[in-house]
Amino acid sequence: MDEKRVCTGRYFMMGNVACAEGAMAAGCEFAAGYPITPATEVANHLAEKLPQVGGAFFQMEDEISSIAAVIGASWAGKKAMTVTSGPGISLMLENIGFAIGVETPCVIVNVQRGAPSTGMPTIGIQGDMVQAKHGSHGDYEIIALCPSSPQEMFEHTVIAFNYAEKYRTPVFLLSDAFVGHMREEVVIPEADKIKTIYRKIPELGTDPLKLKGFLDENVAPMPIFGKGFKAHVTSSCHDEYGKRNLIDISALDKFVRKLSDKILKHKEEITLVERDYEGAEVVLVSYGGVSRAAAEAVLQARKKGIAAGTLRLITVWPFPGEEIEKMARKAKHVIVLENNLGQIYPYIKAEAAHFSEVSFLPPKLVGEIQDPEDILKKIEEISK
Amino acid sequence: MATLRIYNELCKGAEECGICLYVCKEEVFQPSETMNQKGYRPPVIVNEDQCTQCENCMIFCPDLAIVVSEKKQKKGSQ
Amino acid sequence: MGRTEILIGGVGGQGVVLSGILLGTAASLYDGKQAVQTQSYSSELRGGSARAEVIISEQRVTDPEVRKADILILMAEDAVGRYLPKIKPGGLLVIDSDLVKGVKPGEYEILSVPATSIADKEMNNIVVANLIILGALLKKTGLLSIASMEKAIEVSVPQKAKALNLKAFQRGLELT
Amino acid sequence: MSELVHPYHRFIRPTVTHSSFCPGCGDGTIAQSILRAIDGLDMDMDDFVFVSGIGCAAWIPSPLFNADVLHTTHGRPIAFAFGIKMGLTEKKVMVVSGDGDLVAIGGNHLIQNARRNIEMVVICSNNGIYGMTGGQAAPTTPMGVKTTTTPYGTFENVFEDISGLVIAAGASFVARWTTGHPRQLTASIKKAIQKKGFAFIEVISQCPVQFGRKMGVGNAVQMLEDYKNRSISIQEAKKLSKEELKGRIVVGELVDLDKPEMVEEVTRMRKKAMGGAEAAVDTGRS
Repeated sequence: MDEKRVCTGRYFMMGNVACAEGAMAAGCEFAAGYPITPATEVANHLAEKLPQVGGAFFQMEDEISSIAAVIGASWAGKKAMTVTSGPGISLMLENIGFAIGVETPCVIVNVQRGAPSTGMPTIGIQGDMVQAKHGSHGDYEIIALCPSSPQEMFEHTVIAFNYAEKYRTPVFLLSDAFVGHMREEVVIPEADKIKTIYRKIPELGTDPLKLKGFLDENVAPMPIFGKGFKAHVTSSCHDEYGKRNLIDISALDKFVRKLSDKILKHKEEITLVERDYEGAEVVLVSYGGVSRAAAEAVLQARKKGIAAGTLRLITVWPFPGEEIEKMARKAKHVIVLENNLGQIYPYIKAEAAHFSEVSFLPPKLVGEIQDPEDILKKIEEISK
Repeated sequence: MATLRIYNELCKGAEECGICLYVCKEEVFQPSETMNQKGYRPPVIVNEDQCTQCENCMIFCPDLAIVVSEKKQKKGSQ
Repeated sequence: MGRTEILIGGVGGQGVVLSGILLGTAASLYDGKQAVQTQSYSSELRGGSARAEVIISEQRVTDPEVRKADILILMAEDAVGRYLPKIKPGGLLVIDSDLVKGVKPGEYEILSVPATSIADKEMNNIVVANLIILGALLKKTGLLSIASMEKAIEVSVPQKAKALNLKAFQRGLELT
Repeated sequence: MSELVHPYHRFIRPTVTHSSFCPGCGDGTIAQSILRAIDGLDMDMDDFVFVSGIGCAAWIPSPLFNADVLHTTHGRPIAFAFGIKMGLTEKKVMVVSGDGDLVAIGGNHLIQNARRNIEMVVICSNNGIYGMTGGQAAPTTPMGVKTTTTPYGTFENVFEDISGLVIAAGASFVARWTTGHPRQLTASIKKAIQKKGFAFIEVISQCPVQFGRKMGVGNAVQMLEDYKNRSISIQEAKKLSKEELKGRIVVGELVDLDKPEMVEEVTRMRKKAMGGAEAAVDTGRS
């Protein structure tokens, strides 16, 4: 990896800047976006740093063209990303579906803000969690990571690129204004300590007629443009050769299933969680910035002799149902914490409710992560 | 060597399309009753010797269904 | 061991967020401590409300929100109503006494700093009032070492503004 | 006796057995004009990446052309092409789509990329109707015409001069032809491919099924005859008044100029960035 890309050192760095540094370290070559609070610092920093290593950030005419350009650049063989917030994601959704349909590696950073609609731009909420999974039309699986600190904004961005390249899929980094604008110590390791993955491409010279570039659960090598693969890339229903088929239902079935199965088959290696619930009767399940309040509450509860623990979802999508079940089998009570009115709660409840009591503790004010004191009260109440 | 070739299976019919008949000044083509597999009736070449190899039929054909042999020599003194 | 929660409230353009960054940078990079700084501001770049939060701790900061401020810095009258309820009983309230007039005595100690007028008269630039306040705060509390803060100013402030900011900070140290 | 072989069949994707256009559709003529231009420049399909949107004309390169082809979402092909060109600067990127795709839903991408003057060729098949979805009114449908979505006649002003819009936006090459001018069209496509800049070609093209028949203009042949009668070269048109030009189709190369091109400008910017940039903003680096 190019040393120039990795800004090795110890910093007091903003989450959004750390995200941009993560993209640099991961090998990002192309970024496109449209200005939006609270995501702009990522774009600003990429605009400065990418050209220094031969890349560039492009300010497009809107978010629709931003994601389109990113997908185009990815098919041109570049590691590519876009960054925006909720309103921008809403505009991007059709083309995100396109990226899934033609299996395009790319990273989409969503620094979530007060929503719905134009909402409150500088306040971070976890309001777009389900949008990431279900926003574009049709059945599909997506990968989404939820950083809780500037350090993780760096690390998760690297992981997001690696997942995108490995599984040939768009990967979401679901941050929010709170974590994106948070400053904290960020340690960027030396270049050779950062693992980067690049997509597989077919062997040069492969007969285009024999090239199976799509719909493989084990991830088909990507017939990127400019290499003589004569790739026909259409998000309309197609077969493993890329050939369009708009007639046979069985072709559609294969199209839908293979795209999803490509992610689901690798769910175990994709899933990242933090488990700290050994022997716990009450387990707090959370993700992103909220998980830090959960960790504090559990610390306090344990001091009071309560067997409490945490399960933190680092990848919220694909939904780690097995992890929830494993946890719920051991716990008596599960408390779900999110900085929203309960978006992932139904998914968690569906997996956990067979084995334990499940409840949701909403934030006092949406936009402010739960006060550890309030969480502690809830834990005490439940464990009485 | 032939001057003209019609790919009958590519053709979408002298009646439905008919552009070749329209652009040929020498009336080289004529509608025909013979159907191709798609149900279209490609034209037939009736006056091949009248062909000036102007290539209009080939160039206009939306279905790449006509080919005209390359001009070897200009016909007459034109 | 101790966890110090600092909340800074003011209006956009007063360097509220920069103050938070300076405290966090000094603590985290130069004072051997851990720090988290967060912020929020309204959409207008100048004159809207601005808030910065800093938590300084000997250990890793888990909960990153200021719940009850050990130190509340108010730089504008507008911020009083919004943030005064957030101060911890027995906490330290630092005010820019030129701009904040409506604070009544309460369950807190008040450190009153005429920062804006000093900045205006002595530095000819009211923009560095925040540095004067930080100087006064550090002198009063010993929260962070002066050397750490000076280094933080060195790395965080644009080259051409460094001297002025350092001067303002040092002027603050002479107060109280 | 050896049989004649069509010189452009070698450019067609081997898995494609026939074009997907209706009989007499002008899109096929445009397709051949593109292939003839590529052949005429002695270029290879591997020198190109084709991008199309949604609509009948989008099927010109996809799947017809045996090349790298990205068949994108409705209205967005130019935006996708932007990313491809920035990633593969040495390749020729050509967008082929219809008026509904490029001008109606995707109008802003057309305007903004013409302004950027990014090197790419955009070929717009303008048939004045939404053909694929069954003959709905387009911004290019003449006023008063009955379509499936305007059963009482269209009540919107028609978009008369797409090329004029692209010129105003800043493209460095703009031409307009009809499908009755395949030779001229090919010559302009050749120029467009070689142009350092945004090259836009509007082709007035017949949709005999959804436009001609329903509007009483007639079949493909009658539409071509109509184009022939109404076409006037830009040189001739300059001599006429606006009134006199009413209903005429002004054809020819409307603009061909040299101005800064975006890919080159980006390369210049990178050089500047690599030559010693100032310290990064707000990293708080120690």
